[in-house]
Amino acid sequence: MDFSLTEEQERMKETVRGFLEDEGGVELARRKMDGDETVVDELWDSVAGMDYTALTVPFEYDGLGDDMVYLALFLEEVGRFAAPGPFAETLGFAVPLINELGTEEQKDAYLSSVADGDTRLSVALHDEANETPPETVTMDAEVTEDGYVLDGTKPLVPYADNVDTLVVATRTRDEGGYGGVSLFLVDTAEVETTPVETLDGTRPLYEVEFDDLTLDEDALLGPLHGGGDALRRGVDRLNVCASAALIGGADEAVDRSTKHGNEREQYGHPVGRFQAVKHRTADMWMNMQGGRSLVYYAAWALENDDPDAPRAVASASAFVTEECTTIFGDDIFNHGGMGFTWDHDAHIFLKQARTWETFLGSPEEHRERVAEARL
Amino acid sequence: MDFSLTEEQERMKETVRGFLEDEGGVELARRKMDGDETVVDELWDSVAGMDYTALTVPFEYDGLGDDMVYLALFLEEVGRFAAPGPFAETLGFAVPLINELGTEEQKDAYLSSVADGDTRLSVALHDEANETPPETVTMDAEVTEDGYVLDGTKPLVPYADNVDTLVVATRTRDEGGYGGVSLFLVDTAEVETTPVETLDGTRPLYEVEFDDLTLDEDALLGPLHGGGDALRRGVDRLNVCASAALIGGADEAVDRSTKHGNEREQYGHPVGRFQAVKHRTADMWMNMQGGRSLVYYAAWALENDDPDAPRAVASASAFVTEECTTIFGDDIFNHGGMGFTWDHDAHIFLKQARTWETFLGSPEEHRERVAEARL
Amino acid sequence: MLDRFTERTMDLEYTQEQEEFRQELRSWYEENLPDGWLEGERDIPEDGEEREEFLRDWQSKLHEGGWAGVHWPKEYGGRGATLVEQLIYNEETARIDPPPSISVIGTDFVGPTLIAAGTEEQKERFVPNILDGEEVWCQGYSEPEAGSDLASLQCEAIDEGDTYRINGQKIWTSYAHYADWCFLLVRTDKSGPKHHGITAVLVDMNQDGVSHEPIDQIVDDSTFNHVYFDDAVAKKEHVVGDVDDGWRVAMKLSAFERSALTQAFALEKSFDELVEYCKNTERGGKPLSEHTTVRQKLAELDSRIQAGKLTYYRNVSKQMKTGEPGPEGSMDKVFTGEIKQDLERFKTKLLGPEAAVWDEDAPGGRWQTSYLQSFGTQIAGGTPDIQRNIIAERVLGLPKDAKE
Amino acid sequence: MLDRFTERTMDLEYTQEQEEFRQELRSWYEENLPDGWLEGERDIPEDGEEREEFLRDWQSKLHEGGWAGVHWPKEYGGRGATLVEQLIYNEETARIDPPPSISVIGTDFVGPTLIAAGTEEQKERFVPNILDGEEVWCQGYSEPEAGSDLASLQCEAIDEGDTYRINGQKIWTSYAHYADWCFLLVRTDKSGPKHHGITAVLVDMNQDGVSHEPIDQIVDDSTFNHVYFDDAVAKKEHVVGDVDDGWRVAMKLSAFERSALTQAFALEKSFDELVEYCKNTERGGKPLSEHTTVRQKLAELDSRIQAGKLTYYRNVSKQMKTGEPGPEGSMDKVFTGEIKQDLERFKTKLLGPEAAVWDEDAPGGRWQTSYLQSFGTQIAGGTPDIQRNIIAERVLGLPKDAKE
Repeated sequence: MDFSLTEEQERMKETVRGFLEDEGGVELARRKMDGDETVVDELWDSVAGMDYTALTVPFEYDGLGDDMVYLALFLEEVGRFAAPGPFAETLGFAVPLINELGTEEQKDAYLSSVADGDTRLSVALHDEANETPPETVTMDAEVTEDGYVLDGTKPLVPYADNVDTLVVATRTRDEGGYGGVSLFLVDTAEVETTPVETLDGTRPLYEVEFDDLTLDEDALLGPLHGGGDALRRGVDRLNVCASAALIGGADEAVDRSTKHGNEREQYGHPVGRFQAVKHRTADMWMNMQGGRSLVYYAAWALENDDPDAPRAVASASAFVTEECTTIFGDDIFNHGGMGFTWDHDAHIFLKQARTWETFLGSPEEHRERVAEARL
Repeated sequence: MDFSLTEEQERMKETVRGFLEDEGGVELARRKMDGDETVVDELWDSVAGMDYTALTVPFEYDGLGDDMVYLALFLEEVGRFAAPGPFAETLGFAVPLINELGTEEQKDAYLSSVADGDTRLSVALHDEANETPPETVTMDAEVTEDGYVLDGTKPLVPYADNVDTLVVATRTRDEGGYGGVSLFLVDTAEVETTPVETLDGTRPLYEVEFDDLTLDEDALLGPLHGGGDALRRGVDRLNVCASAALIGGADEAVDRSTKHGNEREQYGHPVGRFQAVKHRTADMWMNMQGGRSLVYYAAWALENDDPDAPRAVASASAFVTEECTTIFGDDIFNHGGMGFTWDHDAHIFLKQARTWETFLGSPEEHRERVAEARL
Repeated sequence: MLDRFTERTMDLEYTQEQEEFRQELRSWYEENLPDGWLEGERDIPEDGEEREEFLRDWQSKLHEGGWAGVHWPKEYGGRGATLVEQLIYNEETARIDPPPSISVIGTDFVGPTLIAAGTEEQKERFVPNILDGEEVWCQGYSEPEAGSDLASLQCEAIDEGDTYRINGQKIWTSYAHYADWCFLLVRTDKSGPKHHGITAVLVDMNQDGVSHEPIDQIVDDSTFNHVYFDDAVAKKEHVVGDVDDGWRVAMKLSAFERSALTQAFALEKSFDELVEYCKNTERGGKPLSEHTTVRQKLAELDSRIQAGKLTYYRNVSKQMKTGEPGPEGSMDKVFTGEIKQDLERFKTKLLGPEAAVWDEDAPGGRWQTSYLQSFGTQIAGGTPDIQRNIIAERVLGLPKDAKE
Repeated sequence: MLDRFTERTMDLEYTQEQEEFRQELRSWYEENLPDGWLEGERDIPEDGEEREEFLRDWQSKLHEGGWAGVHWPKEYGGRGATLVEQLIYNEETARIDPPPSISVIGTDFVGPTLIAAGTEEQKERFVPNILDGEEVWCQGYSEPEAGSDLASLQCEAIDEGDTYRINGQKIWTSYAHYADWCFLLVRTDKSGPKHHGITAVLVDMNQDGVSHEPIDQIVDDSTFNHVYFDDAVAKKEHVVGDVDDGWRVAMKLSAFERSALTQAFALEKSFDELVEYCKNTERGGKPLSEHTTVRQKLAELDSRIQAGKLTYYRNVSKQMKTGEPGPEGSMDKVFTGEIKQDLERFKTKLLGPEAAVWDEDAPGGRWQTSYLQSFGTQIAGGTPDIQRNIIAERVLGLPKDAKE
């Protein structure tokens, strides 16, 4: 039993942190928020230069073969700065999915290229913006003699303009839950994308239109009608990636509140002397640590195909998205009026947490999954 | 629109408060907790001497004809000291019920006598200790030629040994909810009572056994099978009475925490200087005030047969029982180790709040009623 | 013992007169609101100048209708409304949610302060121009190094005979970009204790020595400003109260601020909107209003909102009788502020994945904005921490925070 | 870059050796617990002397089985268990919930302190009698006027050559009614700063000058005591550490206290019991486990309990590697303490009206007691307020509270 990080893992976190600080830190996120369309490409290339795009790619495709825990640790550091880019979508969602379901041709086509930093992917999951997975998946894919025809609109596709390929979830059989789902690999060049205004300006969303798009046999990822199980695991991985990133941001929020508590004076004292501020910051820290433990465990359970994994993911998602929304809000309160300004960083993270809190299922829905497992 | 207390109401509260302090204040509750069986009688007689037993009895039965708001104000003061006695059961539940449903003979028999302090009543509601009203009412009353036969056990009857008569809820027709309920007036001399060990030692509960008890026609209170609506209102009144008493206790808890915060020194400061204590006490006060407003409004709505009354009662009950449980717990925390001792008063109130929190329906059940009304 | 019956007991019905007041206001709004407003087309121009013109026009309409200074004495052009009428005014206004009043600092804070503490000349010169929006006001209190802690303020006024020369910086100044005048706190004496030596003075915003810069907020909007005073000039005759005694004047003004309003009516409106949404939105095959988790949370919010509103009623009723607000008034800002945040957060959560979208035209765009705004509402005018200190110290009598 | 693969990565499986340790302990408990204990008949005598005898017998059984000092070095009669073995020991023990150890103060606090800071003579004299329950210990820290604030303590020791004469009063002393010895903090010097002049000394409880009185708690039980010293005598050779330096020794002992245990395993046990109850109890026509409100709350509690437990794992794992506990350890008491209270409150709520009943034999009697006890657990050894201060100051580096 060893639930601590290895020295190498600690060192990797420090390296990534230092690297991202050198790249601009949270300014990277601000550039994206301000509409700078180049920052995602630039950052991705730099990350590829450090080999981190190869993290989850298996050895045989020139990758580093790292596990979900390692990825979570990496994403903590990405999340510390809200650094923009489809890291979770590519490395956490698409790569393990293609590795699990893909044909040799598909693996050859995508995995090495991701490792080299040449290919990025994202996921087109939602059809119903008002429902959560798996009920979000309603788009038909018609099976024809020549292959498949996709027709419809995916309203909430992250980074569609910044990636080469989308994993598209469709429903080819009318079964409930994750049953009857088929997955496709679709080049973004073949679809029409329209940006959506988002609360979290660091993670762009697009409406993606599939206009009677005909796909070859080889666009199908995994079995026809049978991609659901893998999709569920993929969504679980994406959830853990999102939570890991939020925990990184929360760690930084604790630091920010602590620094402010020591430096800002009011009524002749550093404000961190007032127990309201002290105790709020202590609570932020405790919930961040508790959430971090849940994330590490969920990542470990996913990696080890532990039967407890779905519960562990749901538990981490509910706790982390909810507590982090509170943590970032408390960071605002700790900073008083300054915390409410655009120039202060707290809101960047708050908006991110608020978005993730319901993007792949609400805390209530996650808790229902936990109850299902326990009862 | 005037939602403040009249000068006379303020004066009554002060009088009752001073009177109960003279009688021993919270020592009255402690005597009861310590097994002193005389305190309920003594206190009731003193209260009768002040005419307060006549509060809700109509003028024509030698009463003062006061309304639910006035009773709530009186019970706030009773609750301030957790003073023992079936005040809520007699004045808040039984008197209005008999006044509403009773025959002239029943009114003559009970109301003046209550006003004079000679008769006390309570309510035998629960058959299922694990369910909440109206599902608690399951005991049959058999209709025979000679009257009615009651057979069964009521496990949670408050003050059964301290009162003369019980209002007994039975189900004479198999209808849902409050349908098919018949109420009876039963002298406690005719039943067997066994005390139950209770969390709240100030409010005794008894198991009451009805052993093929045959009752005359004139024991029936209200229409056969049709006592449910009135019972619902009665339970609502009892809920408001309980909440009013808890608010009185909460008001006192705020005072107690404030006094301690000013007097107790730790680390060279009165502990009330530490914001954790200050802010917790401020929260206690705010929630007490908010709960008080809900109680006054619910009492007003009941008195005026306002269609909003059921929602108002459920809302007050959920908020007050839950928040007061927290308030009394916070009073313990504010007092540190001393707060956890038997000699400190906080636990008396905590146990009372914890008992009421689920005695007539849990906060969740009350909230469902609120939702029903709003949606 | 029967004297109690000579007084009316608690009564939550309104008199016929009060109901008529409510009806009059409602009718006026219906007739005078911009076209389409009541149907939800709340188009206020975004562009700065157009926006200012729109808001000034609305203010002047309010004034013409007699609704600009409901709580002002009649002799100053107000309606002299009773507290209950003010309550009705606030309730109806929250329900209608009309365009904001550009003159709110003047009507709610500066005007009443001048009427109470200004010289006759000041009253004559300034008060008549407030209600009709002729002159818009802002108030210059907070400074970068003096947020909640006003006693630390540094913005300096140098005595130059009949005038002061003013240098310094203010922050969080609402309406500074529209304002003609500023109710400014300056330091006139540095030698004494920090509360001493502060002076309240009225400063012309339309002079070279005054500039301002918007502060971008997390809602991507700026209603606050930095204001810079660079050798700005104020007349000594525009000092309010005594020189060096501005602290007391400011505290008085802040008392107006605190007792002025409740958010409870706005909460009710927001809650009603939520109820409608839940009835009309399906998730997982049934309306949200049939989800137990939603029902429980709605009920909890309803109780808290009502607790806030009814406590406000108690406070206003007490003030009607005694002339002084009761202690209950102190809790309104923090109590309703926290409900507001909780309610708005819950609303955005109900949007599901679509909560990611932040477009004013999107279903949840306005809700997301309200959620973010709820932080600002809580912080502006005293954070929840400060409010709890005020309650603990002033209402309950707990000791003050330790000082060095 | 590939050196990472030379280290094992995070691993939540136990080694075969560790599993054997767990199995050994389990079997020992099964064989040695009082008859019927595992089936739920947890009859510990209520009467004082019988109870003491029962507990001393159990302690001696524990000792014979080799389970009295799992974490003690082998040379002192302990098992020299690794941290992971201690974790397993704690987990299994929480699951079994055996009779309490009467020697817990000795085994968990005093023994390790003497081993670390005692003289050779003290070690020889006292350490061997701890594990077998031969001598029971208590610790005399808090005083009526010095609760959390130990520096204010007044219990006085007067120098009389080879001995001290001790006068004063201690409060919240667990096990004083059984104890043979007390690890006592006394004031030996009043002249210096308050942290100076405190001395730690071992005092014989079986002497005329020492008396005790139980403190009734809100659970209607008394595990704490007042202890009075009235010209009690202690030998100077029984001073632990240096004279006047007891503050440092006490802080060391309090570090043992904090890193010693987690409540997380007990929470898991309590949670499992709740799950069983919910599956087997109907309300409103269906099991509680099918009520959405119950399911949501169970899931929330489960996440929090797991967060607490996993954080404890992280802390222990770090300590295994570095020899020092990580900062995560500081949160255990307050984090799990608050879950405990919330969990137990929820459990009593689920009892419905029957929650009114408080009989050990009634369905909810034990739950009500646990709920009340949860206040004591949080307060004893440092209130949540104190714990948050410790985290804020020592872990995060926020400034200390303002001092006069």
